[in-house]
Amino acid sequence: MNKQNEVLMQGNEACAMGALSAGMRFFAGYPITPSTEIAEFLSAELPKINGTFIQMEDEISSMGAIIGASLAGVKSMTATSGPGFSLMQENIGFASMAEVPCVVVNVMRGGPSTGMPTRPSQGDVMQSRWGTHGDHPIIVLCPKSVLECYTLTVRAFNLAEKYRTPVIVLIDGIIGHMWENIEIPSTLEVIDRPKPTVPPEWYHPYENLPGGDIMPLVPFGQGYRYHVTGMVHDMSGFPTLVHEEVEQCLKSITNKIKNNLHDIIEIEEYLLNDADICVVAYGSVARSAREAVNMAREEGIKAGMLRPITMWPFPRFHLEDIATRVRTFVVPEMNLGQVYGEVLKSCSQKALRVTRVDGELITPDQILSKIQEVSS
Amino acid sequence: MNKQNEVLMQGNEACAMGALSAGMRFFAGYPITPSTEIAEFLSAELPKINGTFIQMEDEISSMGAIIGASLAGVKSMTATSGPGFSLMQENIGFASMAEVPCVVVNVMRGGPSTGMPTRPSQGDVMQSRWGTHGDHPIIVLCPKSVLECYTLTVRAFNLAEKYRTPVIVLIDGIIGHMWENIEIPSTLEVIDRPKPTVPPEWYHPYENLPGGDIMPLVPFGQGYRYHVTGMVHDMSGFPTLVHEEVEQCLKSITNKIKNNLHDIIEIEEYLLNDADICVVAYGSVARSAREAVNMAREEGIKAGMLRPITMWPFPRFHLEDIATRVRTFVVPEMNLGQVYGEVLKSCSQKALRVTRVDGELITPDQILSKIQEVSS
Amino acid sequence: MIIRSTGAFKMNNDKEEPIHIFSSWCKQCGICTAICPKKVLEKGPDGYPYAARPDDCILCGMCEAHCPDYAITLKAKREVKEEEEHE
Amino acid sequence: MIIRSTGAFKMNNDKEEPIHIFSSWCKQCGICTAICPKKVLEKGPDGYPYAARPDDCILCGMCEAHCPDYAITLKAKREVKEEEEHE
Amino acid sequence: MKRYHICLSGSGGQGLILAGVLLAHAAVSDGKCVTMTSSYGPEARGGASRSSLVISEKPIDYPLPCRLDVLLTMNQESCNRYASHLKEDGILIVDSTRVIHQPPIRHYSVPFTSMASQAGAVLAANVTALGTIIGLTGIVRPASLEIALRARIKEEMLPLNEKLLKLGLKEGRKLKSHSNEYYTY
Amino acid sequence: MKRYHICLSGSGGQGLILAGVLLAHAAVSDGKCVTMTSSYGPEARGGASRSSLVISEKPIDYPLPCRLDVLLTMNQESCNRYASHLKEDGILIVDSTRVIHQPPIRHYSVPFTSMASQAGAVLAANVTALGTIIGLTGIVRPASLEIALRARIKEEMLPLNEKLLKLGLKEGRKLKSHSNEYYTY
Amino acid sequence: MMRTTETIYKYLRPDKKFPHVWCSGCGIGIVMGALVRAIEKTELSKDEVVLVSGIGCSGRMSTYLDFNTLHTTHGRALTFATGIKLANPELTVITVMGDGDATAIGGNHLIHACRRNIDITSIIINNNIYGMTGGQYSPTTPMERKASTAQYGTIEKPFDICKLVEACGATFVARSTTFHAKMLDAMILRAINKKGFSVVEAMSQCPVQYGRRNKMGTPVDMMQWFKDNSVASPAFDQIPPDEIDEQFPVGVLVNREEKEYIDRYRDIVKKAGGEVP
Amino acid sequence: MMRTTETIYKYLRPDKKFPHVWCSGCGIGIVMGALVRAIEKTELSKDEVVLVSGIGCSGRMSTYLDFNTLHTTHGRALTFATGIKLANPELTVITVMGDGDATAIGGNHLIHACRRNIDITSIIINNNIYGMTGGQYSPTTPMERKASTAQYGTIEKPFDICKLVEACGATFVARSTTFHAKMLDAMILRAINKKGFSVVEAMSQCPVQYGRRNKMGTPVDMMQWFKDNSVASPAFDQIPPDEIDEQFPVGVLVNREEKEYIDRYRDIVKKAGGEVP
Ligand SMILES: Cc1ncc(C[n+]2csc(CCOP(=O)(O)OP(=O)(O)O)c2C)c(N)n1
Ligand SMILES: Cc1ncc(C[n+]2csc(CCOP(=O)(O)OP(=O)(O)O)c2C)c(N)n1
Ligand code: SF4
Ligand code: SF4
Ligand code: SF4
Ligand code: SF4
Ligand code: SF4
Ligand code: SF4
Ligand SMILES: [Mg+2]
Ligand SMILES: [Mg+2]
Repeated sequence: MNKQNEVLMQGNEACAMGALSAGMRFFAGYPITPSTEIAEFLSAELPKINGTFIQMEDEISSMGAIIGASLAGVKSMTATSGPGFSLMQENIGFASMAEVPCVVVNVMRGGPSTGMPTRPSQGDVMQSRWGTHGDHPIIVLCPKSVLECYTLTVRAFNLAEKYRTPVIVLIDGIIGHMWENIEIPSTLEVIDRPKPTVPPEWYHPYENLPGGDIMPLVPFGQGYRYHVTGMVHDMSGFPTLVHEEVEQCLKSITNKIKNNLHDIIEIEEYLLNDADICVVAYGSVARSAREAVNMAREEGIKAGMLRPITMWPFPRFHLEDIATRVRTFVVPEMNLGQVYGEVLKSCSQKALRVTRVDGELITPDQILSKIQEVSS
Repeated sequence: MNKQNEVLMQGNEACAMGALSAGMRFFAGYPITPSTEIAEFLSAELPKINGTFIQMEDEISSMGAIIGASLAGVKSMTATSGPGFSLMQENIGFASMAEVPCVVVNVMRGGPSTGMPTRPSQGDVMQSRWGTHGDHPIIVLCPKSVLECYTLTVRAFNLAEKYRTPVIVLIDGIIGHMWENIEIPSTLEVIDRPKPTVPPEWYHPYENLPGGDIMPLVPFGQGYRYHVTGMVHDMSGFPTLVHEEVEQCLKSITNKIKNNLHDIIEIEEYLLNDADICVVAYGSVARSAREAVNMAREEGIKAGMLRPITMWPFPRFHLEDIATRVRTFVVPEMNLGQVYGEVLKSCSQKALRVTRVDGELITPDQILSKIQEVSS
Repeated sequence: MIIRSTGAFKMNNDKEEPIHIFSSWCKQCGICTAICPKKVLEKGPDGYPYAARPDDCILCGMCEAHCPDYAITLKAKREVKEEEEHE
Repeated sequence: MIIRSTGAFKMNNDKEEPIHIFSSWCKQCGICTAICPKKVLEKGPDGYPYAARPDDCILCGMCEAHCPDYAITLKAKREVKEEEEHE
Repeated sequence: MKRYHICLSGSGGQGLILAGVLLAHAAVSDGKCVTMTSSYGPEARGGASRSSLVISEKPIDYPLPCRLDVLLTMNQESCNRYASHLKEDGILIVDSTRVIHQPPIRHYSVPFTSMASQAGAVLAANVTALGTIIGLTGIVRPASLEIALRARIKEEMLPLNEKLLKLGLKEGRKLKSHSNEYYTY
Repeated sequence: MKRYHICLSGSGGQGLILAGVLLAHAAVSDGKCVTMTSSYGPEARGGASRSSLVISEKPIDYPLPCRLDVLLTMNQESCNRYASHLKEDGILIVDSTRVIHQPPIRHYSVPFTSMASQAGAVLAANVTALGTIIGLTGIVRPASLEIALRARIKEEMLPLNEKLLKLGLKEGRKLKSHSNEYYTY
Repeated sequence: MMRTTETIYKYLRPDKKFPHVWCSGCGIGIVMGALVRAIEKTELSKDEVVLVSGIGCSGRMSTYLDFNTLHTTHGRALTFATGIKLANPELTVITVMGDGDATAIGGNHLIHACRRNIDITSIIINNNIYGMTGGQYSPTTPMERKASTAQYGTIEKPFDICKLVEACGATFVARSTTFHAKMLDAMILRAINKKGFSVVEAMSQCPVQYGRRNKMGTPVDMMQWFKDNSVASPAFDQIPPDEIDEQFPVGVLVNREEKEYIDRYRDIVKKAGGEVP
Repeated sequence: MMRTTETIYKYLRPDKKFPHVWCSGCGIGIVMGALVRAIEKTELSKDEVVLVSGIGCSGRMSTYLDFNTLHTTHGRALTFATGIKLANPELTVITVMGDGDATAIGGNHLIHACRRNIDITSIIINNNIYGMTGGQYSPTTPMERKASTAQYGTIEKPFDICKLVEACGATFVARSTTFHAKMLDAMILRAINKKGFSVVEAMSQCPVQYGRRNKMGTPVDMMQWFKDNSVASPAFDQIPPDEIDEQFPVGVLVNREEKEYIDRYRDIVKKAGGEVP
């Protein structure tokens, strides 16, 4: 096996490098274990390419600043962990509502509260979907390797720009702090903010275009003056309480995600064709799960794995499809069963969970024994 | 019908009065529509009984202050709406983790973000469960009337003290701002903080007592000196990373809720005995739903209603039980289908939703037509 | 420009009125009548201000600068004093 | 009290040493040796400080007050000067 | 008694929420069940304002009025907007001081604002209108409304309000007894 | 090559994370797949510190070492704690400067800290130990570790580190060739 | 000569409904007028101006003016503004915040923006109350005043906004009132022209939620109070402290030279070997 | 005579592991010693004292001392403390915060606690860095210093904590350093005894995350720097401004009389007809 172009990199560093490759030129953040390396790396690198790094007074302001920077036309990002992610929720909701592209990295540590700062977890999966008030769209991606820290961060920026929405990269602490060989992809699709095809007089930043296309967001200062608010707004961006406009506003921000599931949802299927038992796992745990599946196969158990790479929107239709074929789902997670709950929605009675919250990665053995248990 | 002891009251006011009856003597808050009447009312009333009202600089500090007050032995509360609720999430997680009783009222308005401040909604149901990072326990109660604003606030304090946990009272804007006749219950159970049976030397604030009893929380200053932290802690309250202690800490905070579902979960069942169709509704919408059920019955459709009064922990077992009997669930909500998702977990394929997000209450007609649709 | 689109307010009024009150926007707050140093403006019977003593107007611009609703326009023929700079 | 429970440190040492270093807690930071106005303390070969010139000690308490790890105890026979008050 | 659906509408500052509370309070004194909701625009003040009541002998589930039994409109906008919400035999009452363009359906037209301002309390036009509503419909007992006034109106404003309530009541009764004459289109 | 499970353990400040990174870097230069995770206590400094590597020809799923092929323990605590994690034929290497109570199983005992401090760079004990590990096991090519050093060590510290790497390497090779003699219990 | 009202109309959004939402006699409209006149004098094009507001009555201003406008979350205007300015330093970034917005929930961002000395102009409309939510006391409500959450009078010592921002490092600080509308233009203009973080406190009447509750009379009475109690800045310093009752200084209170944040960041870019445009 | 170390031992938690987690030579231990000595002099019982800390190396202090202790979320110590003090004014409430804790994420709570003048004593351990998270710059890191997020040197003007809290209304403000350990006791003691909101800035060395990166030598060197650059407060005011380089005043900087918040609240209770105990 030739790995001549491979380099050793830490997950957090790969995430930061991915962001730079995606064209990110504005980072605002506040230090927090175990995400701090991202900020530290970018504080050194961004000035070299005339990008901006700023350490803000807290996470609320970090989130505000990246939204502002994005409105000014610069791809922007912040990185944090649980406590900071909780503080960012109000402004994440703003970005959702005002349809401002940006990327938020949450390197998950043991929660709740201050929890276990130096220990990894996957405890913020549900929060990444529901952390802010009100119904809102969100895209969440979950890397399982250092390479994916890189590639999914690039994808996060692409989806953010394409769908004008905040995108969360949810890295578990193991992956964020892990060092691994990666080959930086030599070609990568990078989506930049499209330009509007209409002149300023005709531009409505929140207009629904025919065919479900999303109106490009024109940076401030380029002649397209408009209003941006976190209030329910009409297609010009102005607050409204007119019923039709309200419905239109609230539904179109979620529909743009719902109508593009095929483009947004990415999954990994492993040995699922003939499987009786489907392990649903993500992030670092998916690595244990693959190993467990292999071990089970060696024992003659027909196990397979589904890995949501896109965590939200949840690949529910894939699951429903698989549910018609497999006997049982096994859902190992480093939390008390968050994705397990989601799996239940597709197959209320046939899922089992494997949970672990002591800050250690679930082992292949743990998953294997559950597989053995259900297969017998 | 004699209603001589009835008085007219607004939902928010009833909530505040309930809090006073429950013995709440400390309120910290920051104004926000549509919850502000609670603060305004209490700012006038608390001084009269030597209770404390303080308007803090924001919602983060309001939440911090009520946790502090509770640790000092005073029943405490804050009230807010979506944007403020988002900001409180980090400290709500702290209260969960440190097992500090307190009550948080969220009078829901249209979201996400600033949304529609003067319009009601039920958009924060999932957030009330998952808004903070990490797995944590939470109890959430949902009143459907002005009377319940009163009684469920009392119950919220009782559950908070009994289970040493933050309890959320989730009021939809319609109920919070509605005026209705209520008869203030002349007797009401009020649970005060129990005293420890052990002397200070033997006191471990986070010890699991035999039989699942919860160690009483002794107010600061009463001779039981101990440590309180948001970090994962041992039974004395000190941070720990010892595997067994970590598991014990994280599981016991959730188990105390999970093992007491019978006590915590309260539901209203309406005409469910022979029902084919079960409407699941809560808050103001449950009132429309009852009317719709009545209308359906008049048409000969066997409809019934389940109302989660305790929203979280979700009455999943009740639902699973009903699922074995009814043909379909209809879930009307003033959001895009949050409780609907929860219902799916118990009955993946047979639920339908009715949603409305324009800031208006779902009408009985809307629900009825869905009932008619599924019954034909 | 809004002024044209509403149609309610013509810039070139024939009648030589130095002070025009755009009553659709006026909220009858009374600030202009109080602030005019020359007592040019008075509250009319309909509650809206009007120029009771137009000839006294020195075109100081105080009424315009203080109307919270931009409902007053001076149609100056003379120079209006430039705003003083404050330190 | 911790001192008793660890057992590593006896308060009434027979040897008349005015300055006791509790080496289990000492992190060898060197602050005490530097701050002693009388150069009583020195870093020993094991890295821990020791009283090289115990007789010079004026019991000023500077070493105690500045040890970040509470690893120094003065076993005073004489009065220690009361802390000055600072304004 | 049947179930009454009532809407009191106008603009912010006209005291329509207070009027709703007073009416609801009186209904409770009468031993009725009542729900009252209110609505206002994004503007804290100035925009449209409305209180909506359901009064019934029996507990009320759905708390909003549907087809209205009684509609009070105290400005033009609310009249234009809500007149069509009336039941077929619903009663529309307009404040003729504020509603210049009278609606094209049967209605009672009373200059509440002028009446109140003549009595020296323009802000009490709401209570005047309440009086008329009660006089016309008898939804609540006048004595109950007086109890409500005493419970919810500042002491110093009470005499004037009571006076205007009476005035409105008288007007209402008069209208009722001559209803065919007084209806305007 | 088979899959190697390695753990470098000791206390914060001994450079065990850096050692892990260097070893991982070298493995990547050798064309291997590698994962390295680290662990430290709540204390930013001072507490236990550990880096754990898996080195393999094939892509690595589960990224943590299970039974260890190689365990380096640079203080007493880590030696006590992890010695039992070794494979049956796993290699245990202890820093005899720091590990006073030698473990009761076959192991190699080398005074890395003294060696490094004699060479004037006590902080480079980690690199000395790496040298010995490589000398003993050949997990990575020595040249690859030199590449790693050059990529990740500050210029001014490079010569000393290179020197100590060689020293450790020599020691390792010596131990290997005489393994039966040098093993201690 | 500036045609005041005609100038303002040029900057009003053609697609918004007027009159604006503010109550009759509210001072916010006067401040908005002053802001527009100041911007007119800068000769900036509308496209070059970004107006960022928080939430509150004051925050509504961003809806009405024809710039690049952003209505943020409550208290966070300066954080969004910081992102905008850093991402595109060519833009002129102005924030409008209420007293609650700027000094209650947003207090931390205010003091840090001052400290960083980033080239943003902040107009704080101080009406001593939370207007939008119905008259709760704010960190600038004077002692013993009534508010909907202080029915027995406030007991919290108010901030002096200008002193606060001065202590935190703002390089230009000025105060004016709605009575001094033309001075307000001048202050805002100078603030915009100042390179660095500048604050203009615009004292403004809220007759509905503050004045009424505190028996301060009509909007005119409240403006008269501003007139009676304001003292031009240099003269103010001559008043013996024990004679200061409710008086307050107006005019430029601080104007110091200090390297601006973005300029300092450019130095970092140079050090790092990046290219500064 | 106070037996310094023996006194400290009396206050250490019997069930915690020592030595504590702080690095060799870290100043936080010295500050903790000073705090204990000050409390010993107050003659308060351990039960009467509540120690509230934030998150950071400094925040770890609450774990070690045998009081009622509370380790809050990052930056929020004062909010919890406010709740405790108001709910039970009999308790002596002391907060310990790091410079980041108190002035970065917690800046807003600090300025509002000052403004309210609530009877809490705040010890801010200023080591000019975020120690716990590995040496990122804080709002008090001096210009041009290195930090893990400022590898080209910081460009943000630092807060002078004492000036900031003075401007916000703290009624007692003092500064000392780990070099002036005994003065630190005295300052903390006076702060505790002061009725009202009091702040003691304890300048402390972080040799590991700040000193090392900035070539400031050993812990001893860093303390020597404190010695060399500190000037007793009254003397400091005599130094001509242009001669001030890195010097800073130590001692009591502000001590003013003002009615305390809880006393004011008691007035409200009386007005409302409630009974004050
Ligand atoms: C997080 C959050 N908390 C509270 C509110 C409610 N709120 C809206 S405006 C406002 C205060 C307004 O006061 P101020 O900033 O002084 O502006 P004004 O209305 O007086 O101009 C408040 C508390 C909110 N929108 N968001
Ligand atoms: C909300 C949140 N953001 C960030 C962190 C991470 N964090 C922990 S301590 C700290 C800063 C510590 O600096 P300081 O307050 O100066 O204390 P020191 O460690 O220097 O004593 C940070 C940023 C956190 N725990 N919570
Ligand atoms: S311009 Fe001056 S004098 Fe003329 S009406 Fe206006 S305020 Fe009066
Ligand atoms: S100042 Fe303007 S709004 Fe007020 S009365 Fe005069 S014209 Fe009308
Ligand atoms: S008491 Fe004073 S003189 Fe004696 S050893 Fe300690 S510092 Fe030196
Ligand atoms: S000051 Fe304390 S920790 Fe430091 S060397 Fe001296 S005794 Fe040891
Ligand atoms: S409430 Fe006050 S601040 Fe708000 S618009 Fe009305 S007068 Fe102005
Ligand atoms: S990192 Fe700094 S502040 Fe933290 S314990 Fe070490 S020396 Fe002290
Ligand atoms: Mg205000
Ligand atoms: Mg610090």
